Amino acid sequence: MQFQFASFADFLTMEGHGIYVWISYGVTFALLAALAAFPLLRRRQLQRELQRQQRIQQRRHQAEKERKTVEPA
Amino acid sequence: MSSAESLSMAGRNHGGPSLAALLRVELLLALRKRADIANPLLFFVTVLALLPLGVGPEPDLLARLAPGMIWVMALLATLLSQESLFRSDFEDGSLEQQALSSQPLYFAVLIKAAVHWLVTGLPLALLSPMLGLMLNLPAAGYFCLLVSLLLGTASMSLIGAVGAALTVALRRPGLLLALIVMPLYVPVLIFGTGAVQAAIDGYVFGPQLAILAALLAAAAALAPLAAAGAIRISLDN
Amino acid sequence: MSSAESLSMAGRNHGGPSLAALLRVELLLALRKRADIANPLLFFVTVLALLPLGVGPEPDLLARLAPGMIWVMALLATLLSQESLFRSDFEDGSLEQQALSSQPLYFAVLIKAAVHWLVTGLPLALLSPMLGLMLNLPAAGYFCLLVSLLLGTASMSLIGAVGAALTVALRRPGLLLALIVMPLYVPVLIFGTGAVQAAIDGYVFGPQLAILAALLAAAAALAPLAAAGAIRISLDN
Amino acid sequence: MAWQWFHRLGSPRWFYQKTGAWLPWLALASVILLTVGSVWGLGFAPQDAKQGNSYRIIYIHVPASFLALAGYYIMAISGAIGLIWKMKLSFAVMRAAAPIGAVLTVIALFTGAVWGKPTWGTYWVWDARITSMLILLFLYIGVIALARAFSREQVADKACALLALVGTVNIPIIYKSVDWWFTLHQPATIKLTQSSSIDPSMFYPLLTMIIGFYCMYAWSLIAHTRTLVLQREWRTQWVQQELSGMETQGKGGK
Amino acid sequence: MPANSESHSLLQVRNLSCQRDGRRLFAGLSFTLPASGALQIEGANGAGKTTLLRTLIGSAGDYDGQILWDGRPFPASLPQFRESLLYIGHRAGVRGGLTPLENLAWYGANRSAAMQALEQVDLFGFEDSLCQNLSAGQNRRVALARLFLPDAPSLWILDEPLAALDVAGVAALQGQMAVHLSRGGAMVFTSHQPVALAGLQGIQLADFAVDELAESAGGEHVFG
Amino acid sequence: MPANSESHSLLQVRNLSCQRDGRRLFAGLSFTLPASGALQIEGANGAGKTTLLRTLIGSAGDYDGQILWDGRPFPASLPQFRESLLYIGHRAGVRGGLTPLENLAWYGANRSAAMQALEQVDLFGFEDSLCQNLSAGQNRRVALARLFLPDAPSLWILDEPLAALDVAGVAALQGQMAVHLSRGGAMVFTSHQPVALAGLQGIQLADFAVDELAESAGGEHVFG
Ligand code: HEM
Ligand SMILES: Nc1ncnc2c1ncn2[C@@H]1O[C@H](COP(=O)(O)OP(=O)(O)OP(=O)(O)O)[C@@H](O)[C@H]1O
Ligand SMILES: Nc1ncnc2c1ncn2[C@@H]1O[C@H](COP(=O)(O)OP(=O)(O)OP(=O)(O)O)[C@@H](O)[C@H]1O
Ligand SMILES: [Mg+2]
Ligand SMILES: [Mg+2]
Repeated sequence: MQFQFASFADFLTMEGHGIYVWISYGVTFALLAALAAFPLLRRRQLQRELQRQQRIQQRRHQAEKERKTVEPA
Repeated sequence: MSSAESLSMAGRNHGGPSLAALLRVELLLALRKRADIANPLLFFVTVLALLPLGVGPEPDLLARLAPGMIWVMALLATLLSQESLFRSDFEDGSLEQQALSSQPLYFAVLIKAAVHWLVTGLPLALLSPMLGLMLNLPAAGYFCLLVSLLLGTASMSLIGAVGAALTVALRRPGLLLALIVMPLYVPVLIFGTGAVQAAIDGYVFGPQLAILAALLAAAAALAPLAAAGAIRISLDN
Repeated sequence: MSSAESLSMAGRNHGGPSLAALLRVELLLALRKRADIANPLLFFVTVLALLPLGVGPEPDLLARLAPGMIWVMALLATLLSQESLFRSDFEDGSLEQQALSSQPLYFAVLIKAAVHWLVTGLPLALLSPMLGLMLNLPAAGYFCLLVSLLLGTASMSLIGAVGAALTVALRRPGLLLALIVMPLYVPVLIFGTGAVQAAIDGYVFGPQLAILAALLAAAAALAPLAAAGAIRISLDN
Repeated sequence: MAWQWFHRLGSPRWFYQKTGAWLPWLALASVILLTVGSVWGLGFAPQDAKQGNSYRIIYIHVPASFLALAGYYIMAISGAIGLIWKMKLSFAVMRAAAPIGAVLTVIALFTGAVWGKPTWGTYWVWDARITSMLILLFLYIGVIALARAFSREQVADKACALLALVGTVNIPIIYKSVDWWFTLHQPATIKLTQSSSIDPSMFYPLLTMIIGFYCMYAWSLIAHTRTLVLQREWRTQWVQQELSGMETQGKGGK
Repeated sequence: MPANSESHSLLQVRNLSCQRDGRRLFAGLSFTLPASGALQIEGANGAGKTTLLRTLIGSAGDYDGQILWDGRPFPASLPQFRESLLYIGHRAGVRGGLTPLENLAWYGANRSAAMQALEQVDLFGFEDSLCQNLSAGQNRRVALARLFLPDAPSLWILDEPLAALDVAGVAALQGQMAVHLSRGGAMVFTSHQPVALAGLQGIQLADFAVDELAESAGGEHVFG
Repeated sequence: MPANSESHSLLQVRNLSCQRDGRRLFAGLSFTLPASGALQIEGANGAGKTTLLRTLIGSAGDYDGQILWDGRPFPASLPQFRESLLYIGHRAGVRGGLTPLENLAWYGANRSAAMQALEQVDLFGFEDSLCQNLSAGQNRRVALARLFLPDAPSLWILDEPLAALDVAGVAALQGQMAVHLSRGGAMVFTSHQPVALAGLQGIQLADFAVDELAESAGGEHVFG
């Protein structure tokens, strides 16, 4: 097993086919990276959503309590 | 009044409609909404009439395109007319009543798809030779075009019912139904155009028509099942 | 929350929405229903992929069809996505509220059509070169295809709004909208494909594009007027 | 006893806590395998006699194509399990499999198209296999679009599972018909390289990449399922602890 | 405050008759609505209440007779009329894709006013849920929240505002109606439930019903 | 007539809790409905009445707890249950493209029975108009006419049957409800208006409301 290209420049051009090969690899790994990043980003988003929901719930709870205190009066 | 009379002979299960009543009602509604019948047909004709405007009027080119374009447009007309298959029933609650009745939904779906085919696919197929004429279809293709469309539109009505059932609960299904269903139409389209092309080229087209018939049989057995399941899913909303 | 905040800065006419609020709401709704944006696009791609299955895969044939088919399918995608343009507003009564407000309906329609173009026509046009590639469109046609579609889809969004307004009160408009509107699309289609064909054949295509632009200007001036009238008619039901 | 195990498997919480430990290992394996395979394939595998260096695209094209197909069956089977045994986790797996499969299909299509330019002189031909791959993409997109159209997750789950199942019935038919369609209209002028005749020196890097892609797929599927579990169970105490626990860690880091 | 109700009359209806598909629902209806006046249209199902209200707002054109706003007849006065109109019909004008807060903002309310109005219709805590995920009554409440906004228009036309509301909701709405009247506003509404409101006048549509057979025997309406 | 109501219980609900989008609306609801029993579900807007009814008919699957029909649990007993069920929801199951008579025929009624039922809901003269051309209340009446058919099923589940009805309509419906009970039928319904019915029991959904904050602090719901 040995490196198939004479130079690094050769490796990049691949006798004119470099552009196709590199674009393929580039796009593939970019898409795979996006797949990998998605769960992490989503997790952060979920955290923010949880905080928002907790705020809403607290408000609802508060409103409920106010209603209960107003009613007897 | 006489229609109401005849509807009621089917049975007295007040929990839901009987099968015979179902069929009569579907036909009645379809006939009452005659515009709904005409629309897919007119769409089919209009789009095919637009075609030469788009690709140019050369007769040879049109002749080569004719089977494929007629088939694709028949497919689109069938597909787009199915959006409303269950919609008004869903919105007025009668789909739910049907699901609650003791009749299996399977038959209800089968009847709906059959009536849809009667008022859409059948006229489409019958109209297709005329469009073949307009698009310069070679003489050898007419018979096969007609038969393949008769079989194919029936399969498509059945397959489309699954998509219609899946999207019925959505507020604005838009083109979603088309998206879901179009890939499933591919085999029908391929064997349909294949048969017509074979007929034009002078080959036997019996096998392709047989395959279309087999597809239809399979669709008639399975699609109503899937659609009934989809309706139950959609109703739990 | 911030969206609600920003919506409200526009004015305090409680009888109906202000124009700026209208635009923001339309955009907000469009973005919230992102699926609705993707659907016409996906429909466009899917139908164009079915086409070779119908007419056969020969590259030369497809190349000749490409401009016309891309245009016809863009037309269909625009058209079919417009069925819902006013529908949900009509059903929940907010269209009526808009008609009752002191803002002229003209602008409401203009805004709706503009947002529709932004989320449908614009992406369609931007995607068209890729489909040109798949259908073997000659290299000379790409630029003109893109520009003509940008102009043409905008006109079609405006013209289609009239049809959508006319059919909004119908329970099951089905393909009626398509029937009403398609003939009105014909000039746009003719000049659009004409321009692309001219570009492919190496002729000047500037004049056709200029005509498309003129059609767009006329549509922007007149179509909202007609649509506003149609809405008032539909509401009196 | 067996059923107990089965049901525990269906518990999202059990899944979440169990798989947390697997993720780093899968990630490590896929990074190593993909790096080694890529370097090997790009730089060290011998040049193809007929296609020159453009053939090196094979090392991503073939694994992506395999997984794109396999992914559909994974999606459909987990959907079926969800429908039959009413297993929540199974639906989550199905929903996670859809975008992953779609991305892999896009990769297969894209690399194939780019590969087509130097070998066939065109980016796209309506070849049977390519066309059926495109239809597979549409099937995936249909499932994703349907899922997004529903506002209620439970309904979306069942609807998507049903659609995926219907699609599975159709996939073989679609493949057969597309094959048949191509051969009818014109003889196959373009032949894909026979994989059976591939040289070992080209085959081993390919194998490495295939295994790497499988690891990557497993990692993605698990990770996506985990976020879906969090999203769906966020009302439960353990998820809220999980989420806020992460947050305090994040704050501590700053 | 209206010393002379004739001169301060906001809405005047003279000898109105409405049709549906050529069938006359009622005829000879006349009334005058002064500022601070409240009018309840009563009638059985199908009597034509909804049709009447939609005629009053200028959305149904199939009528005979005269409608005047501020002394000027329809349709010339429609634009001014609509400036001071707030109409809520069977279809409430609530967009399912927006939250209650956004819905009110769409009607031009600013955030704090909208929040207060939502609180008054007991939707506090739901202001950020999409309306399509609310119950039938909650959706109705979102529409009615417009009545609680600070600078609501002066004429309210409401079609069955109490429908789908629970007991507390009915009470809150009646309270707000009283407030509106006390501010000098006016209203016309329909309801099958009794409404407790001081100074409320009623119109029985049944009193203006048309006897179709008698009519077609008499020649009056033959060319209508 | 039911000597021992426990043994004759048609519908039993044990410890039921219903969810919407994962939010629990109520919990711990239990009741028994004997033959000849009538149960009114009460609660504010958004309390979960509609959700409860749709759970009872087996259309909403997102619940915990047990529902038994004739002593056998759901979902095994659903088919038998549905044989004796008559459900009318917010969406009434009236097809706009059919006439009232045809609508009833669709539900299996013969012509004379349907005519009689339509007469009882005061739709005489409208039996051959398309339902889409009827008013809101008239459409509701078409749906309710099913209750007046001679061999109506034994369990009625009605979601706000009184909504949109005028006073006479409400009275007629209450009369028919009493008749149904006297025949040994049972019913569950919701209504925001008071219903006059002998032997009517009520359930306040508010009594079973769930305190969300308290719940997410306690761990009970972890595996739900
Ligand atoms: C958009 C274009 C393309 C698509 C969608 C595509 C799709 C596929 C698929 C689905 C497979 C897996 C087949 C299987 O599992 O049996 C595959 C394998 C393969 N493709 Fe492509 N391909 C494309 C273009 C190309 C091109 C241009 C070449 C090279 C000239 C190529 C060479 C190969 C090879 C060598 C294999 C492995 C063969 C085997 O294992 O059976 N592909 N491709
Ligand atoms: N489609 C939906 N999606 C999500 N949540 C919903 C949906 N419909 C209702 N909800 C929620 O469920 C709760 C109960 O709704 P339900 O319709 O059962 O109330 P209800 O008691 O029938 O009220 P009403 O008296 O207004 O009819 C409401 O708080 C609402 O927010
Ligand atoms: N879309 C329509 N087309 C034709 N006729 C209609 C239409 N809508 C209603 N009608 C008829 O007009 C009459 C009055 O209807 P309208 O809706 O005004 O009644 P309403 O008094 O509001 O009744 P409800 O109390 O039931 O709401 C009805 O008898 C009905 O038959
Ligand atoms: Mg009314
Ligand atoms: Mg309710």
